[in-house]
Amino acid sequence: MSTETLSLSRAMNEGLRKAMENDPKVLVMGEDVGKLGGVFRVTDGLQKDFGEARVIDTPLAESGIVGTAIGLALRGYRPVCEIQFDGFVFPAFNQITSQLAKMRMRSLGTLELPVVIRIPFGGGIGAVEHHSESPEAYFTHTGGLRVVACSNPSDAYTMIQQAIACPDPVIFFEPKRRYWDKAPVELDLSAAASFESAVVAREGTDVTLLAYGPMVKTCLEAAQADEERSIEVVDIRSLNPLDESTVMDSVRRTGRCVVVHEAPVFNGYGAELAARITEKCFYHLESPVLRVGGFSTPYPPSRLEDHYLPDLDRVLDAVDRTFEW
Amino acid sequence: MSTETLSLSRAMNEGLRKAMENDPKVLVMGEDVGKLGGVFRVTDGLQKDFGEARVIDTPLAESGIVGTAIGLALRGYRPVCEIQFDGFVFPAFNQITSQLAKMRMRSLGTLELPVVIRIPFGGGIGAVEHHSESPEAYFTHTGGLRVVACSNPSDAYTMIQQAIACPDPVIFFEPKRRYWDKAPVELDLSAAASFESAVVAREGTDVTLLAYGPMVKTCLEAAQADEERSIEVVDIRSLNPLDESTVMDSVRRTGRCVVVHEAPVFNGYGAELAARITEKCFYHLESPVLRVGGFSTPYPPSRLEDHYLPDLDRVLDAVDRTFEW
Amino acid sequence: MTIDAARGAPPSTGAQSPSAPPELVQLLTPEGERVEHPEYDVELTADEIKSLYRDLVIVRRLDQEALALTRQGELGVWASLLGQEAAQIGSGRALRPTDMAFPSYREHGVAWCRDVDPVSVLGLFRGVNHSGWDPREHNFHLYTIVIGSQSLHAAGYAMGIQRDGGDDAAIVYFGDGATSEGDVNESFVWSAAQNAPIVFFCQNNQWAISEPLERQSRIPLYRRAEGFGFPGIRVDGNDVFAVLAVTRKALDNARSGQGPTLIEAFTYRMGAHTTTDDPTRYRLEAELEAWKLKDPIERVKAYLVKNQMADKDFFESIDDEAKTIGSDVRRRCLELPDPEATAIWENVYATDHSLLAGERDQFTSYLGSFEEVTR
Amino acid sequence: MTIDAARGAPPSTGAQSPSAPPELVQLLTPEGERVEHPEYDVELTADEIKSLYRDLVIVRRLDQEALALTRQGELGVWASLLGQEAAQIGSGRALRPTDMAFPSYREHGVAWCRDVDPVSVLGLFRGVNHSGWDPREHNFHLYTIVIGSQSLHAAGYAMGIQRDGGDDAAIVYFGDGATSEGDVNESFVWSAAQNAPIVFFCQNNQWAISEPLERQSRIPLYRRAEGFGFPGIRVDGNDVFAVLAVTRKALDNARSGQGPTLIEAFTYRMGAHTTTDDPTRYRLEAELEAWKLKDPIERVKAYLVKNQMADKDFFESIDDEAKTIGSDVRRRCLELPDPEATAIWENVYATDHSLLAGERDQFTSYLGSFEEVTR
Ligand SMILES: Cc1ncc(C[n+]2csc(CCOP(=O)(O)OP(=O)(O)O)c2C)c(N)n1
Ligand SMILES: Cc1ncc(C[n+]2csc(CCOP(=O)(O)OP(=O)(O)O)c2C)c(N)n1
Ligand SMILES: [Mg+2]
Ligand SMILES: [Mg+2]
Repeated sequence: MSTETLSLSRAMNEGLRKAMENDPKVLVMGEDVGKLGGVFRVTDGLQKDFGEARVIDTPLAESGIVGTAIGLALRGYRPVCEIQFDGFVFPAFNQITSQLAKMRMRSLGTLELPVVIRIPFGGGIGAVEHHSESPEAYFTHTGGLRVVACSNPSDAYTMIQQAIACPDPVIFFEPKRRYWDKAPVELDLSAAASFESAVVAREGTDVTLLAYGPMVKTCLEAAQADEERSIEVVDIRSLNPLDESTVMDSVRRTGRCVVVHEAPVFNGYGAELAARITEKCFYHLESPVLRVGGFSTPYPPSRLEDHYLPDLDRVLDAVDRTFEW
Repeated sequence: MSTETLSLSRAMNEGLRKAMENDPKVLVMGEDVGKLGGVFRVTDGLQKDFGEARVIDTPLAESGIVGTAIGLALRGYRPVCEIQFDGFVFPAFNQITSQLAKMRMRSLGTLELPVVIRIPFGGGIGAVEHHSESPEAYFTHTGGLRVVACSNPSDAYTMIQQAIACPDPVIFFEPKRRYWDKAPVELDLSAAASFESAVVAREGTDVTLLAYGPMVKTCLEAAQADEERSIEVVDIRSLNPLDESTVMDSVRRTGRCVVVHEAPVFNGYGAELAARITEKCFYHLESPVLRVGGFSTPYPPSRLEDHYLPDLDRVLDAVDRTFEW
Repeated sequence: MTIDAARGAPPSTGAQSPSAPPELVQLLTPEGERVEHPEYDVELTADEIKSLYRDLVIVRRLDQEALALTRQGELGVWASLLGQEAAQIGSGRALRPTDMAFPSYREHGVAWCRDVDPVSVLGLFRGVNHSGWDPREHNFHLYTIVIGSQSLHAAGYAMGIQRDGGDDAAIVYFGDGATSEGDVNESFVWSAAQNAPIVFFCQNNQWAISEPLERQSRIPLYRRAEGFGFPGIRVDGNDVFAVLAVTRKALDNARSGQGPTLIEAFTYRMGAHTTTDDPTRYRLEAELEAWKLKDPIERVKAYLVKNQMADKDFFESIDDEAKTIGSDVRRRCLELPDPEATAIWENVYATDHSLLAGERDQFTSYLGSFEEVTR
Repeated sequence: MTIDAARGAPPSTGAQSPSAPPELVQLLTPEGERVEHPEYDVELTADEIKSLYRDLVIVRRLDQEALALTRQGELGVWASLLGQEAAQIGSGRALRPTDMAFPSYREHGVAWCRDVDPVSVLGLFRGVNHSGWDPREHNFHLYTIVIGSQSLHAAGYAMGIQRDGGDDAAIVYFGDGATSEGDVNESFVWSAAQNAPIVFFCQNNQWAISEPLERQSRIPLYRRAEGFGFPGIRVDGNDVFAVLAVTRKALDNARSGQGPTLIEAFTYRMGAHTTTDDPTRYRLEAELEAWKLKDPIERVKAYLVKNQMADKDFFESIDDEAKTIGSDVRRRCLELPDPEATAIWENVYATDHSLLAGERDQFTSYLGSFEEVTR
């Protein structure tokens, strides 16, 4: 076992590098992923080491990125596409929903589509519009896709490799504002949990916080800050499929639950969690599952994002409310 | 007051015609909407009567349909776009989510985007793939859009006119398999309920069925067929914004609720209804809000759609279960 | 409201008509005369020509069988290839087995050339599956209904060929209407920038459902390619010789590192768009009559007769064979089993998926509850 | 894994280089010599030239001010127009007030021509709003960051002009990279088919962030238009006279019912893509040096001097004015107030929206709860 302290973006980079070393069919493609190494430097140095045929600076056309990745997969490759920012995945939406997600099923299982679509997502970095979106619910509602989000360097390193090894298409969300967070990373994957599993990131007994991606850290901080209650934090990690047993176990133990994400609450992923948990844990719940998230508006100008994004106070306010029912 | 018996598709046609007569800025655009009158004949005869400048057979390019409609709206027009089938709205997804939905807000309210996007949606007509989708949740999760669905000829006639008159962009879902259903239509709009309101389509006391579009009829039939229980059916009509008071009133009265839609259950619109109702009516609920819908898979080949789509039996099975808690 | 005439009323005042005059590559006239072309030619033995003739007759027959099955309620819908046989057989026969073809939804003739069992083509239209063949086995991809999407798959596949080495090529089929979609144009961008070994095969059948070509373009479609920096060529799509020659050349260019070519096969959709369409609402009988004279099969027959390459017996035997194949396909179509309900959850993911497993189990026990009642 | 060299290693073996040789319309050489062009010319008085010079200097100064503000943390990010002043001023000054312009995110020079207060251009970059001007008041649309989207808005707007009559025109700005997006190509399709009064103004500044033009196209971009059936033309984008002449002509053609034109303004992005970019990672200093010699401002200055149209005093007064405007903008930028939290829910819908009202009220009382504690 060997560990190394890495930033999340560096851990992504090491994970990609490992995957490329292990399998010559793995390709990296996207806008500016080559010499520049991507706008977040996640692909830094890969083109230099693996060449232009495997690390492809693509035309500026997202539908094309996903569409040609599908074609490459049909020819036996394992493309890892980078969508430069969350807000730019929408031109590729048709290729993702109608083609990538459905092709295996449409082919009666004869075709395999091991395509990973990496999306740096979420706000909190003071960016201009379209650079802070949280579009995960569009994908979790789309059968045929696996949807995961990493929250820390260790998972970034591990989960990207698991996603690339997966024979199904994976939408891989990266918590943009955590790219610079550092933590020790275990470089040996052999003991790693499956990327389909949720993990209890912090144990507690009074209330469960459910989160993924950037909000896991926020929830951990909230749990830490709360001196009165014992707060459990579950890192969902895999949004589809959902690791129901880990989630339900926790809620059944605590009897209270708050779901936290940056995406708008209305019809967001939290709605599914709340509905499912209520159905599965009806008699265990002391209060309804509450949701803390972005508002049902377009993402605001960055000077307002501190209001828009859930923070420690808003999370704890919701925790308070679960005790007031 | 004058009523006329019309099919749903004919009622749509009459509603469009009225809107075009009342306002010379109203345009109809889409693939095959001209001479052919649309594949469902919803625009039948409009080009003949209003000319090619107002009823536009567009290039085969959905992003272009919505993108140019935005431009036409910026020049003072009120375009009504037809997307030929639900499965073909995805190429326009970027224009809808990042441009149409956000432009008013981005312009600090100086720009108005009175664009209606009509989408015949849902299955049950034995069609080939991509012709039976229920993509509403993608739009209800997108702030800036109004999302409505009509379920009967009368609402089709009324709601399309209200949608066209609305200064905001409206995603207008039409229940494809109900196009041929006939009913009396009140032609005078003056007494019509706002298209933002839900309506109690059938009164009952034991359990509330919530539905919209094609599933309203299914729920009414289920309610009718159940001789043991008194089932209330609420036609949601407006998915965003949701008429919470009508919905919550009903559930508080009955204490039980089943949500029915054709779309996949996972992160579907029913998730939002279930989560919201549970939060607002926690102590009124005798059992969790149950959801009946499509499965979390791509839409199956049509020979399997009777299994995939909620029907009377599956709705009543869920009703049964709400009494077993 | 009127449109200022001087500004050009949309969409009628295109600078140049997109469909006329059809300056195109032709090697066989509608009357069955062989003509020379300075750049394109093809040497064909009598057997080869007869084989092409056989293909043309069989795929037309299969098409008629499918139409009949649809009328009888055995298929939900059918997209007829009537009139486009030469475009499909000519291009399909130009392919090598290891080349990869990406069809839209009307390429039943190409499917035939790729040895796809005609019955498996019917599955989609009968509603028993979304596709009935293994695309890898035939190097013939799934039908793609969402217009234009497959063009990018083909471009990506061709990029894969480049990375593998060797001299395969990819070909992608789409219609005149499809040229308006962003995806088709992006596939031009990608293929040109990557110099990918791909042939874009556009069957310009003059109509996109009810819309004539003028709604999509004001110049001939083959010229679109120039703007992206690769050659475009218009071929008589009803002339199987010319289509074969032009496609072969384009494929060879792709193989030898010269990148993409756009072929516009100028043809005509003789039938309705699909069996649910009513073309009398939007087009004139006269147009149809004019195109009947350019029939892709008649001209080969005339050529064979004129050159005494085939006699009445031959033509009859082909008709008989087509009939036999047709009846066989009809019989096997009726035997196509409806899928089991549990097929809904199959093949969606390669590996186990807890959500789907849960749904499937719940539904199975729900179905079981009826049996209990019945018992 | 290697790529078979014979098949053309992507993406280097384009048939023709997309950036060279730049055969383009030029009316003023980098040295400030006036040259003739058989098709394009422009008559300008000394005052007009001085006015153009003033524009160029001011917008460069404003750009520098914005860069400084960004370095000081007053703006979150800035997309510099350095090097592209002539392309923007030349085209912006060719517009009539009633023409409508659709910018991308770098057209601060065009904004200047449309009388948009430079401070309101900063709002987006400072994060206080998504746009600070009323697009209807200036006939200058919002900045559009999602590459290419605005091209369809412009096409639709131009279709609206057709329906209204009159002789307005629309112009849309996008970059070289943007030409790969489906939307831009669809806007070509639409505008051609509808014969819409529109000018596509592509500032080819040679780079899309780190990607050189070769990643997008293997032939010069202006030629893309041919494929769609309308004229494309390349102009020296650093020559304000030529840009003005070419844009004016294209707009006039649009006005008179001749439909769209694509103008490729051949220029260079002298700075980083934005202030968060580091161009040393991907491009060579030498390229920058070469383009410095083609500076768009120096050549006008040289011309004015050579022709004794302006003296030292004039140049100093312009510099002073630019400085004054710059400081004023800086001062007012710092004064831009942060929006109220409730602005999150404002202007999302035109009329009341129960969901948003509920969220706003809940949030307001949540914020209020802190005040209670503080009191
Ligand atoms: C993205 C998308 N939009 C709309 C449709 C509906 N549709 C099916 S076929 C067709 C016309 C296609 O015309 P063309 O490309 O010329 O092909 P053809 O049918 O003539 O072979 C349309 C609009 C679709 N299948 N996909
Ligand atoms: C749809 C989309 N994809 C990606 C981006 C990220 N991005 C911003 S600018 C840019 C490059 C644009 O290049 P070009 O069109 O040449 O314009 P320039 O910046 O050079 O003016 C990219 C990839 C975006 N804004 N929108
Ligand atoms: Mg066609
Ligand atoms: Mg550029």
